[in-house]
Amino acid sequence: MTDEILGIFKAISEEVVPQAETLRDLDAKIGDGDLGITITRGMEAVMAGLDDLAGTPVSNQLGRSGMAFNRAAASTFGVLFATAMMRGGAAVKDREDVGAADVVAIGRAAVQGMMDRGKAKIGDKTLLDALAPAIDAFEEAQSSGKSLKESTDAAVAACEAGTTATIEMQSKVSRAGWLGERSIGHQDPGATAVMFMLQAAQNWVNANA
Amino acid sequence: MTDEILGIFKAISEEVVPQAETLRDLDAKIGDGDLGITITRGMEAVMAGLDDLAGTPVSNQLGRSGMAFNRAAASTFGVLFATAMMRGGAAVKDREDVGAADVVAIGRAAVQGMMDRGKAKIGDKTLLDALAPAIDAFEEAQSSGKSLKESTDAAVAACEAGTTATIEMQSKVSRAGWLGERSIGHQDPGATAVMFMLQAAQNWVNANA
Amino acid sequence: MAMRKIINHPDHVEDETVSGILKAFPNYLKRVEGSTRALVRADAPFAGKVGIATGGGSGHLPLFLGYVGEGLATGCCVGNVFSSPSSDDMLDVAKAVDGGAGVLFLYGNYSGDSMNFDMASEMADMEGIRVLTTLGADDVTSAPIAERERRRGVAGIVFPFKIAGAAAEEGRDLDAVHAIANKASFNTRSMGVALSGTTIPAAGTPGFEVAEGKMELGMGIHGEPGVQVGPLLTADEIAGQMLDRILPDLPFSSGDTAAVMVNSLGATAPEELYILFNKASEILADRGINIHKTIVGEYATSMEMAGASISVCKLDDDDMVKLLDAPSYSPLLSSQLGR
Amino acid sequence: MAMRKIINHPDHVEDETVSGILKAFPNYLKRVEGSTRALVRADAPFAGKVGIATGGGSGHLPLFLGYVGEGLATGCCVGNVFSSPSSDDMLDVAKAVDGGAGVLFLYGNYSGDSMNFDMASEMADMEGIRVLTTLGADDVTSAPIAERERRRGVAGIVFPFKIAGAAAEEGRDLDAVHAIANKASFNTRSMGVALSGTTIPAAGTPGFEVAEGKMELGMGIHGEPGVQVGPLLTADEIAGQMLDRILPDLPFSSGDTAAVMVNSLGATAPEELYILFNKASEILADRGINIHKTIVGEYATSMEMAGASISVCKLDDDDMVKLLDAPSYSPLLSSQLGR
Ligand SMILES: Nc1ncnc2c1ncn2[C@@H]1O[C@H](COP(=O)(O)OP(=O)(O)O)[C@@H](O)[C@H]1O
Ligand SMILES: Nc1ncnc2c1ncn2[C@@H]1O[C@H](COP(=O)(O)OP(=O)(O)O)[C@@H](O)[C@H]1O
Ligand SMILES: [Mg+2]
Ligand SMILES: [Mg+2]
Ligand SMILES: [Mg+2]
Ligand SMILES: [Mg+2]
Repeated sequence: MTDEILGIFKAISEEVVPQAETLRDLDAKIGDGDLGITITRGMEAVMAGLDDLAGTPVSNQLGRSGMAFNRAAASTFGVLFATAMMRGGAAVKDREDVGAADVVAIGRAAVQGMMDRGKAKIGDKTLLDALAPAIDAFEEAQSSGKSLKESTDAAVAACEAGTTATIEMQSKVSRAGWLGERSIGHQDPGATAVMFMLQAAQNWVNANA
Repeated sequence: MTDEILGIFKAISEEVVPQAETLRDLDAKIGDGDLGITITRGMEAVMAGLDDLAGTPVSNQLGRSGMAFNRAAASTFGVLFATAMMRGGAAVKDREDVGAADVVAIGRAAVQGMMDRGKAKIGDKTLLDALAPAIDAFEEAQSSGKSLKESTDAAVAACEAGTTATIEMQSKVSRAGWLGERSIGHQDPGATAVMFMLQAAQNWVNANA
Repeated sequence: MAMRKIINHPDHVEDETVSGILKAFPNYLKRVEGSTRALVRADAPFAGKVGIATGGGSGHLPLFLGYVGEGLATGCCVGNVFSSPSSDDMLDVAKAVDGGAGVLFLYGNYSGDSMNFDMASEMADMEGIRVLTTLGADDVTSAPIAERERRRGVAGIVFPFKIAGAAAEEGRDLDAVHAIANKASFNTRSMGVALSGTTIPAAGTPGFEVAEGKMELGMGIHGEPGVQVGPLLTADEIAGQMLDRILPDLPFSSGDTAAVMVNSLGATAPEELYILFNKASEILADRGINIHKTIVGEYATSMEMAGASISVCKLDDDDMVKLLDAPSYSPLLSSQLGR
Repeated sequence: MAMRKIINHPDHVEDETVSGILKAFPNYLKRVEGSTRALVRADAPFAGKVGIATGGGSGHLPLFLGYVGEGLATGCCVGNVFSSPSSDDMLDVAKAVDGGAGVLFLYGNYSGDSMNFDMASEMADMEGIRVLTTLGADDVTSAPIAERERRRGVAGIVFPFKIAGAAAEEGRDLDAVHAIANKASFNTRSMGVALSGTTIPAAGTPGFEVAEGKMELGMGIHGEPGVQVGPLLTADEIAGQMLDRILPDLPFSSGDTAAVMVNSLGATAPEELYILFNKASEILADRGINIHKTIVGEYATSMEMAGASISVCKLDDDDMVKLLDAPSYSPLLSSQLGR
């Protein structure tokens, strides 16, 4: 996967932007309702930059796409997305060829980067609760010899379970944190956005891998 | 009529204040809708001062009542009412006894005072169009030997006709003047207030004279 | 109480507002003894200087009380919401600001106010205080130019306040202060647009309304009807329509120097005012009018009314420029006016 | 378009606002070259002095851009309405305001802003600019005192702006400016009440609403839910409830000296603010708290939201008093701050 990451971004954008309304509604319940527009503007900016990134190293493709997202739609989600992409990219820095085996390293670096940036822990009702279990599941599937497709399916299933699990959590951080107990009962919008993105990646894997 | 003027003020207040809503509505159409509250606050202030005025000259009773009205409810109507009372009072200054024969002098002075103060002319769609014809009719009735009661009835009839006539006039002054042609079709609130006052005076005359 | 207002009782709004202002800035204002609604600068009167007395209805802050200050008016009387103060209070203020050089009455052209001020002026005269009067009458939509004396005063009165205030501070005599105040008033033209009504506390319900998505061009600051009700236009269109009426009215011509104000009627946010100014300044530049000073903010409001006005004041000469630029201070005004 | 807003296009609000401000006050602000949303004082940087960079979402004027000025912040980056600016713009501002003595980031505690500012701070560090950060986190209702670091910043940030701005102007070093900014921030407690919602232009419909006749105590300036929705109370009751939460929180005790601010969230008129202050000052006097400075007006808004907030800042010592009283100037602020 060298320019494949560009195809994945395109797939994510095409699938997630039409779901912006859902994200808006979720964010309006326990946040400020801007996650729909954030995803739309951010992914459009990523798309607009893809052509220029063709043929460049994956680390650059990831980092530059992340920065483009946040520049167009600075926000909690935006800066976390940018951080994840930069740190994920850094994990495969100077590497010419990046493959399925690197997904775990990229994902772990991305999660750690977002934890460093946002200072949230697993269980605080954030997008981490969607992404971290997905990486774990992918790693486990890979180490038990599953295919990319099977590993991706396992990751998305874990992500979906993690996202659903945020419903019962009480937010400990950021905007939703101010709601205290009233945040319980609502699915976390950021986690949902991550889930939509991974589902889009899964569809891309099914179609292309 | 020495302390009789106090009785007349009381009668006016008792009869006009309950009609405040009508005045409010008329003023809301071509003015700013405060004439109801102006009449209420103004007449209440007049009432509150009456006891202190008992036994003092009519000129003082009129002037002080006018000032009390405007102090409590400063406004176009308030300052015109105050001016009318002060100038009307001045017309019988230093006079111990004031009677029906003085009504015309008081009324003429009041009208002239309001014209000096407000610089409006007859026909400009103001309270002058209610009061001036009333004074004229009273004078004519008196000079043809009619009784106080008959003269009062004639004055009120002229006042009512004058007030109705304001409906078709275009306002030339003050707030309603800014409406231009759109002021046509509405009865002037200030003229209506004067009409209510004279009708109350008429009832007092019928009951007391 | 179905109003979106933070008050205690509709009848106490005016007195509690004045009381709050006096507590907030005790060194700046004082009550005239024996009056609750007549207020003057804490250090007034100023011997040998012209006193400037203003006043009008409450509900327009910073008008009128906020224009009392250094290089501005010397005293003010405060009416009920949207109502004239009484001639008694005006007389009290006139007496308290007279430093022996006479008093200028400077206020907006509304019949209730002007008849009361006229009466106060006659009473002051009887007490040996010379009073001259300048009216703010800047709203171009309220009457044709031929009947300018009928026009109502709106936000543009800021310019006579600044200019006459500076002239009085400088020590000019009453006739000179009156002349320059009249010039500043005459040279100022304004027009407003309302996007919503406003509720007089004592009434409890809006005195007038503007439907959502509509606007009323030329509406007065108490809801006096405007010249045109229609769909809400864009900021650029509104700026264009306003200046199309304002500029020919004086007229303002290419080569003129002017001061421009974009004023919020209350609820309209600063962001929107700057968007209006962004276009207004472009139009003025296109017409060759040189903007010497820009004023953007809340200078004359109608409580929580949504809407804005644009005022333009022609600066005829260096004297007007100097007076407009003179330092002034009131804690109720923006730093924009101060220097 | 069913908004009561004077704009051209929802997507142009921020850029046209900035453009209007730059046109209105060309000698006061400039754009950082190559950026539309990074603005600094026209005469920045100041050699040897600490630069203060701020920023945040649009829709809060005079926050944040209006706090750039003499004796205040040195630069600001401007986000979209209610959204964080990007770390790129923050870095641009940091570079443009650095006079060699380092930069203080001073802004409100919202996760989007703080994560972006943190990222900018790391980038600045890589460019050799030392950056320290102070957060406004004054809203007592947003988290318990034990978790103060989670509290959001609202209008009380005025005090760190004034105090840190004066310290930087005096030439204190970065650690000293940071320390006094932190102290001013820590010593400030605020609480707000909302009487209506507000409409983000790009959204077109209100993000949240408060029914007429109701109020929400403790609501945030973007509509973050408050602690209590109920019928609209009187001004005196509202002042009481706010101070009942604010005063024990620090706590403010008898004998303390404090500065007090009553701030409008946008639509709420000055009259109402002074009515609130009228009661608040009484309560503070009753509790033995000495008010050194009073600030009443629009200092941190949410576009046309109706509502108000009260902030109290404890002034520990003569140094804080001196810094708060130091002269400052921004054309977007009231004269009250200036002296
Ligand atoms: N500290 C944090 N660490 C990780 N994720 C976070 C953190 N704070 C918030 N989030 C995620 O960000 C999402 C909200 O993103 P966004 O709408 O951009 O926030 P905002 O509008 O408040 O800036 C939340 O649903 C949550 O998943
Ligand atoms: N210049 C004038 N001369 C005589 N009467 C006037 C004049 N202007 C207005 N009026 C009368 O005053 C009435 C309005 O009174 P009021 O409600 O007190 O006015 P405002 O609220 O505008 O001060 C009008 O209906 C009219 O009869
Ligand atoms: Mg959000
Ligand atoms: Mg009226
Ligand atoms: Mg009136
Ligand atoms: Mg947001």
